[in-house]
Amino acid sequence: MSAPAATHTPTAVGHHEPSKFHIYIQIAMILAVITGVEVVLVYTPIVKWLVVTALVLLSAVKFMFVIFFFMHLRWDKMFCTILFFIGLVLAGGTMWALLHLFGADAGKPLSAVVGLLLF
Amino acid sequence: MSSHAATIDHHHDSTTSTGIPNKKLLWWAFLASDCMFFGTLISTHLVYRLNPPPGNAIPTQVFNIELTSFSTFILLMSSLLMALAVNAIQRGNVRSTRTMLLGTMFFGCIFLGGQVYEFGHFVHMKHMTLSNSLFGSTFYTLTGTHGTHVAIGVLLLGMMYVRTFKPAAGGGLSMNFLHMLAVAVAAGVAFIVFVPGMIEIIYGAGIGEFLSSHAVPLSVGAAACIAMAWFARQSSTVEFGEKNAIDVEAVGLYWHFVDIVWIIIFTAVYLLEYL
Amino acid sequence: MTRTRSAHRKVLRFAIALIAGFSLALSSGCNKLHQVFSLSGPQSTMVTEGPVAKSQWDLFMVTVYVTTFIFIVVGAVLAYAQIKFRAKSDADEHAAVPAEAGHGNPFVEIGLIAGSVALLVIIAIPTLSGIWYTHDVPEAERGNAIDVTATGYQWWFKFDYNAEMMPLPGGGEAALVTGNELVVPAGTPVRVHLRTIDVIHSFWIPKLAGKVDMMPNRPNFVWFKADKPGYYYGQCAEYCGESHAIMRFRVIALSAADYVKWLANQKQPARTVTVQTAAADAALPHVQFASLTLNDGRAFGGSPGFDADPLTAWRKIQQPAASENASLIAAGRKLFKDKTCVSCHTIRGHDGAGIVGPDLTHIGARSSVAAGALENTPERLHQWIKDPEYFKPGNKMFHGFGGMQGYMKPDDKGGTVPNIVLNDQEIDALVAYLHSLK
Amino acid sequence: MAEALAKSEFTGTGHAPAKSFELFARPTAKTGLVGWLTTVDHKKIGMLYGGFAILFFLIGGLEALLIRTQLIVPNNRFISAQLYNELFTMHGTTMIFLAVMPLNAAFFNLLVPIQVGARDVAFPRLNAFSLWVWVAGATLLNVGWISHLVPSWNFGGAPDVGWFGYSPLTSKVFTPDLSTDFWVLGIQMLGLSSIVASLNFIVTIINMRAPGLTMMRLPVFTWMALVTSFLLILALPAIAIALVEVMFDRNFGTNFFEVSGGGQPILWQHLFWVFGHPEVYILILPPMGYVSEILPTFSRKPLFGYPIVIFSGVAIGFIGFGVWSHHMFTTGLGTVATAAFAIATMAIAVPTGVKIFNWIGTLWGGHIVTRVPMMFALGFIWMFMLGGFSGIMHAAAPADAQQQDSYFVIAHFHYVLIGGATFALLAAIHFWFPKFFGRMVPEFWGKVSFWLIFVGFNCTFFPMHFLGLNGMPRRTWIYDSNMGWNEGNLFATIGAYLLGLGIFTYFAVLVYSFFKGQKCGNDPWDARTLEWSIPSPPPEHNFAAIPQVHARDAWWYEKTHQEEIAKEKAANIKAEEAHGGIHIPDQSWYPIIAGMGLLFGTYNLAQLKHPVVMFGNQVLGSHAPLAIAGLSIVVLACYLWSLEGPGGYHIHLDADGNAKESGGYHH
Ligand code: HEA
Ligand code: HEA
Ligand code: HEC
Ligand code: CUA
Ligand SMILES: [Cu+2]
Repeated sequence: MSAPAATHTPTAVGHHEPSKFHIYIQIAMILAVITGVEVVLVYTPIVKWLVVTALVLLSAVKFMFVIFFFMHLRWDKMFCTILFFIGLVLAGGTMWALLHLFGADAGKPLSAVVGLLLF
Repeated sequence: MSSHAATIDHHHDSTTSTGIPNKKLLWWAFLASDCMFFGTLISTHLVYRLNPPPGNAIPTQVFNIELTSFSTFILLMSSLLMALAVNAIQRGNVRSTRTMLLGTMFFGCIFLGGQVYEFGHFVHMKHMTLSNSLFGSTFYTLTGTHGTHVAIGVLLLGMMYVRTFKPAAGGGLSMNFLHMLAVAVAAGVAFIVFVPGMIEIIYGAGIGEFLSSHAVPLSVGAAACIAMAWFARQSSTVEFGEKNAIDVEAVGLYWHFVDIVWIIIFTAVYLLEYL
Repeated sequence: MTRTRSAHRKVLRFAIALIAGFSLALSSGCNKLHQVFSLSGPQSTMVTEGPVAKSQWDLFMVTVYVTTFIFIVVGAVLAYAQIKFRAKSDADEHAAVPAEAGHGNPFVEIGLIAGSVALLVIIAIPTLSGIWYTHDVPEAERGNAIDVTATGYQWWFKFDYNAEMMPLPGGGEAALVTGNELVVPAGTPVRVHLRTIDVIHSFWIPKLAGKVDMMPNRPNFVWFKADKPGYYYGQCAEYCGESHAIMRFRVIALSAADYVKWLANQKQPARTVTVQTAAADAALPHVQFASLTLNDGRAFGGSPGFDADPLTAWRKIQQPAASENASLIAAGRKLFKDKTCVSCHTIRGHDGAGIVGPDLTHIGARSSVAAGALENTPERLHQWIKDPEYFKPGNKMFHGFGGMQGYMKPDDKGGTVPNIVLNDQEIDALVAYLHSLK
Repeated sequence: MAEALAKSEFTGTGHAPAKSFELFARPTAKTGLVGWLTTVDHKKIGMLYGGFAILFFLIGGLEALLIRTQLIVPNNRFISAQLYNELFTMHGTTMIFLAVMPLNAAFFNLLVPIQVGARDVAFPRLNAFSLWVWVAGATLLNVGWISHLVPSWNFGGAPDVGWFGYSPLTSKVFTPDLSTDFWVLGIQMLGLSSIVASLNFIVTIINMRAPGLTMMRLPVFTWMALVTSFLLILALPAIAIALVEVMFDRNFGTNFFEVSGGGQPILWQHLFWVFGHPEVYILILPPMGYVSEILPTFSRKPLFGYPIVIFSGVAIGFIGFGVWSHHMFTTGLGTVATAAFAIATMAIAVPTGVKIFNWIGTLWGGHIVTRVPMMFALGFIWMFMLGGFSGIMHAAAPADAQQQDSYFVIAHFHYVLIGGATFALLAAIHFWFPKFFGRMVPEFWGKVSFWLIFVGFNCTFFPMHFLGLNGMPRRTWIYDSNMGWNEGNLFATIGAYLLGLGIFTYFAVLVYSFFKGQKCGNDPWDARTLEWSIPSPPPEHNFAAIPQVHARDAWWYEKTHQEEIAKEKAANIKAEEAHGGIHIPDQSWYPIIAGMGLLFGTYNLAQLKHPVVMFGNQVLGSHAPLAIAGLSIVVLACYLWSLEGPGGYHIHLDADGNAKESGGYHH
């Protein structure tokens, strides 16, 4: 589909990036496979916490592949990574805190505890 | 810069203090901010999933995991095409860039069409609306916001695509506008009518019935596609080139981000429900 | 430049004179300067009357000591630097600039950080223990705590005595209900479960305990204990709409024996006054309601006599009035039904099972009406019934609530028209009736 | 072929001549109405922000004076309950979103590009867009006031839900009228404006620094602008989403905060304060920046502990994200959460204290010249310290149960917001006034206003601590005479009048100086940073030569190394001239068109479900078509904007450094 360098006239200065075509294709395949595994995993009869952990890890792996390869963080200045992770970490931390705050049932008197799911 | 005028280093811009191009920095900062947007939305959704009010909709009875898995796959592949578009333009290949942009848009439209179908299905078949349960409220708002992001992405890609035809000689505003309109109409028809229709056909609706009941929008869409092809005839030299790689890359960052948000949503909102 | 500095002195002198003049004017003008910081109002958090409020005040004082200490030290250094390093001459003002100072002084910085942390720890420790102490009744006393549920309405409070179940006329039972005045035994921990039926309110009795919010869809509670019998002011402390400022309530703490007596009386259905009972009651001690002579007579609050000793006033009000006009009371009772007051108010044993407004079964024995806004004298009650909108803008008795129509009802043109119309005689009858409900 | 050609045309400068690709001709007027409306010059944008902000500061102050007048005596009937609630809501909203934030934005615009040695911000048109979106939001928020005068505008008056709009009071059930919808969308617009502006400043500060200007040489103010911008882009999304949820609840029947549908109002509180607490540092960090500029200048000494001051600013910003629930100590969070947030809150005192100590360190051993900006800056340290202490008292959660929603809180935050933020802003206005208007403000009257403000402020707010401890709840429209609050309130109100007089004096003197002030040169204060190296008022291109930075106090360094600098400057001018001269971006209509489209769209969106009535006749069943029309204008404007391109032209300097515009094309 691509092989772009070849379409150029020889006069064009050839200081191009090396094509990442194959890397991208491979990563896309990995992503597709992981997605498949995720869907299957949900239906496999394994202990719940293990599945949850696996799902969280797998989606994290997909996440990292996309940002570091498709979004070139790997090849960019470190600062871009830091910048993005500031947002990511704060968002993650806020989410974590919110889920815990709502999980806590301390608002109720100790004599009448109604168990709520703690995330 | 002058002696190597034709060499463009895509990871370094010597006119800025850090070497990161301004646009790239802007987008990364925005994406950091967007993390908080989605963080808040996902928090809202999960908080109410974990503390559901009585009478809440039951997600697994509503969801259609096959369709969603397929959409997820499509979105991932659109990300691939986007990455290839950037790859192409960084190597000065405008034609391939166009193909990849169109492909990305097309996959984006399939995803959106899937969502249009999904929402319609949930509302009419599963009777879960935005307002009749808290789950509906948080679910539609979260995935709807994501869908809006995808739609904006399609729009940006469309603008980028049309821009690659901007003649080097200047002018061409009205052409550009008409071209853009054709792209927008084609995309609109694809995701509002065509893709949902196809999904219904896959689930067993009649083709003839679908074609006849949506004849008008489908023919408008077809006309728009033809117009697109017509506009895309290469007639003169264009201004767009390797120097615009940063523009494509910027839209690409946004597109990939939308993809990774979906990766999270897919796990947190859909898959975990099935446990 | 030197000119500027002398101008500066002039300004300084001017400012000092100004402050002095200002305070002089204030002190001589109203001769109340000593009261400017009089801090023992009925809602003062400084005059604590229970262990929860006391622990909170003690913690507050810890923060005051620590920050005052810091203020004195830091302030002294700052003031010293400001005075000592003033530019003293023209040349000084244009002194050469020293080279970049670099990284400050790491020892000083670290020392100050360590010092700050140490001082914060002094505050943090009692804070932590306070959080757990104020959270719930201490383990040891939990057994004899009483449980009450307080529910916030725009703009009044309902109290349910969860342990005091009363048979309902139609079978079943329900908790004893009162409105706007919470009576509790002194020396006994009280746990108040906080609910709301509309927006967020907050339950605050400054002298007994800090506030806890009444959150929709969130069961909160607060506990307090009154050290001794007394009359305490409470206040809604979360903005809850138009009349938030006058969403108040009262807590009356009684000795154990008094409390039992009060409870027994509350459980009685509404008192019925007939000519016979009125004659029979003549032998009992009676109250004479205080009369008000405030400016326009329509201000808020109580009379000076009431304010001076509210608990005694409250005790008095438990007794029937000196002269009771049985026929007027009967007329009032009829009006209460005819004018549809019953659709919103309950008078247990008489007519009415409305739950949209406060329970009025023993309204005559309450010291305040309209959620603590007015003292419960005939004049005040009259004024309230006559023009509730004046005292509580937006209130639901006037505007209607929960499908019940109040003084106004909607017309078909999108506006409102009067629904309940009362003349002064009718109101007098209603007042007589309501005040007979001891 | 096409791509090869496109490529070979690329020269690396990005100024390839191309015929314009635009609908409206690009405006070129530099002055007059069109000049201001289409400007992309960061200085003009800054002035517009500043002008609007001061106007709203006076309006917010007027609202405060009405509040204080109502409270002057017990049982006062001067103002109705409804109006009072509107007043404090609008006072809080106005002061925070329409006065202090845009004043800070004004200084970001005026100073940041110059302090980093740049010609403009990174995205000049985006910058103009932020401004006009802000104007849209401000208009939307205040439109309700008019409905008191024009009853046929059925807006139900100004918003009356309190500045943090706790649900479920914002539900259609409890505030059915439109005022709340305007509040929701108004705040949303202001947030959008701030996010866009902040992204711009982040890029500007990180990427547009002059050669030699490392991050560790950046002026502290610019550093604080950077931290603040980060706080904005990271905090605003939380409230943006929460506002969307409220809007959906009100218009589309969702149940996010609808109690009957299972919604939990406490979630709004969390989301609001996830934004709201960082917000208070958004308000105070730039003021800390001004003070860090002013103190060294008037102590004639570099800032003490520069890296530590920077680092503590970053730390404050970061910790600030983890303390939001200290506004919710009374909502029944539970013991553990309460304890965690109490401790985290106390932790903030440490970096804040570090700043204070370093400011004192800067004074120490200096030559303190108490000009007016310095007096305000010193006032800031004193007053902010007091406000911080009452903050620490709040952080002690059980004690806060007695203070929350009482006048003690009012006292706390006015000490940090007025004694802190406003004092520093007044210092900054006075300090940079000569730079941007070329005239001095008379010292004497400046000092008079300082003392009036200082005394008035303390008279107003110091008694409020005691009112709060004496049980006076905030948002109290009326109070009884027997509560022991009479004298405190009387005193506070008199103080407020005095404060108002001081504020009036302050701005009156500014107006006078604008016309009649003594003319000044580049550097009237003998200051330290780059903005003082250029003429007052600065020319459009800011610098004749892009400066080369060698030290933290770049301008102090230049003043002592004039020869070296002159040589570099000549070289830089030459290099730039070789590139075609100084590039100035073109003005544009699209930012303001997009902004006004947004105003039109959101104005109608707020009334979505209501019929459109004109001259007594119903013309449309709902406002939806108008809302869509407005949003279409926005989309169209953005489209044309992107086609138009940044454009720009070159100017060349003659021997005296005066600009001549290039005879060439605008492109
Ligand atoms: C500019 C704005 C600003 C700033 C800077 C602050 C700073 C702080 N604030 Fe404040 N705050 C507000 C604006 C601000 N606040 C507003 C607007 C509200 C009310 C919102 C509403 O309800 O409407 C509020 C409310 C508020 C509350 C909630 C009160 C309640 O509703 O019950 C709390 C509780 O913890 C709090 C705490 C603090 C603390 C600990 C700091 C700290 O950052 C202060 C740190 C500073 C110092 C401590 C002084 C200097 C330090 C030293 C000299 C070092 C040594 C000191 C020690 C070791 C103690 N604030
Ligand atoms: C930066 C923020 C800021 C600033 C500067 C101020 C400034 C002032 N505030 Fe503010 N205030 C808040 C933020 C701020 N406030 C917030 C967030 C709230 C909470 C709101 C809520 O509860 O929802 C609040 C609440 C609040 C209350 C509590 C209301 C209540 O709870 O019932 C009070 C009461 O005294 C008050 C008083 C004042 C006063 C006297 C000033 C003075 O400093 C004002 C000084 C300025 C002037 C006096 C203007 C002078 C100008 C003229 C005289 C000319 C006028 C001319 C024209 C308009 C053309 N404020
Ligand atoms: C629409 C319902 C409604 C109707 C009808 C109504 N009330 Fe009320 N009433 C209320 C509400 C609600 C309150 C509490 C008002 C407040 O404090 O904000 C109240 C308060 C009162 C109080 C004060 C109670 C207390 O504990 O402080 C009295 C007395 C009273 N009403 C008497 C009457 C009389 C007499 C009538 C008939 C003429 C009447 N009400 C009709 C709703 C109603
Ligand atoms: Cu209830 Cu305020
Ligand atoms: Cu805070």
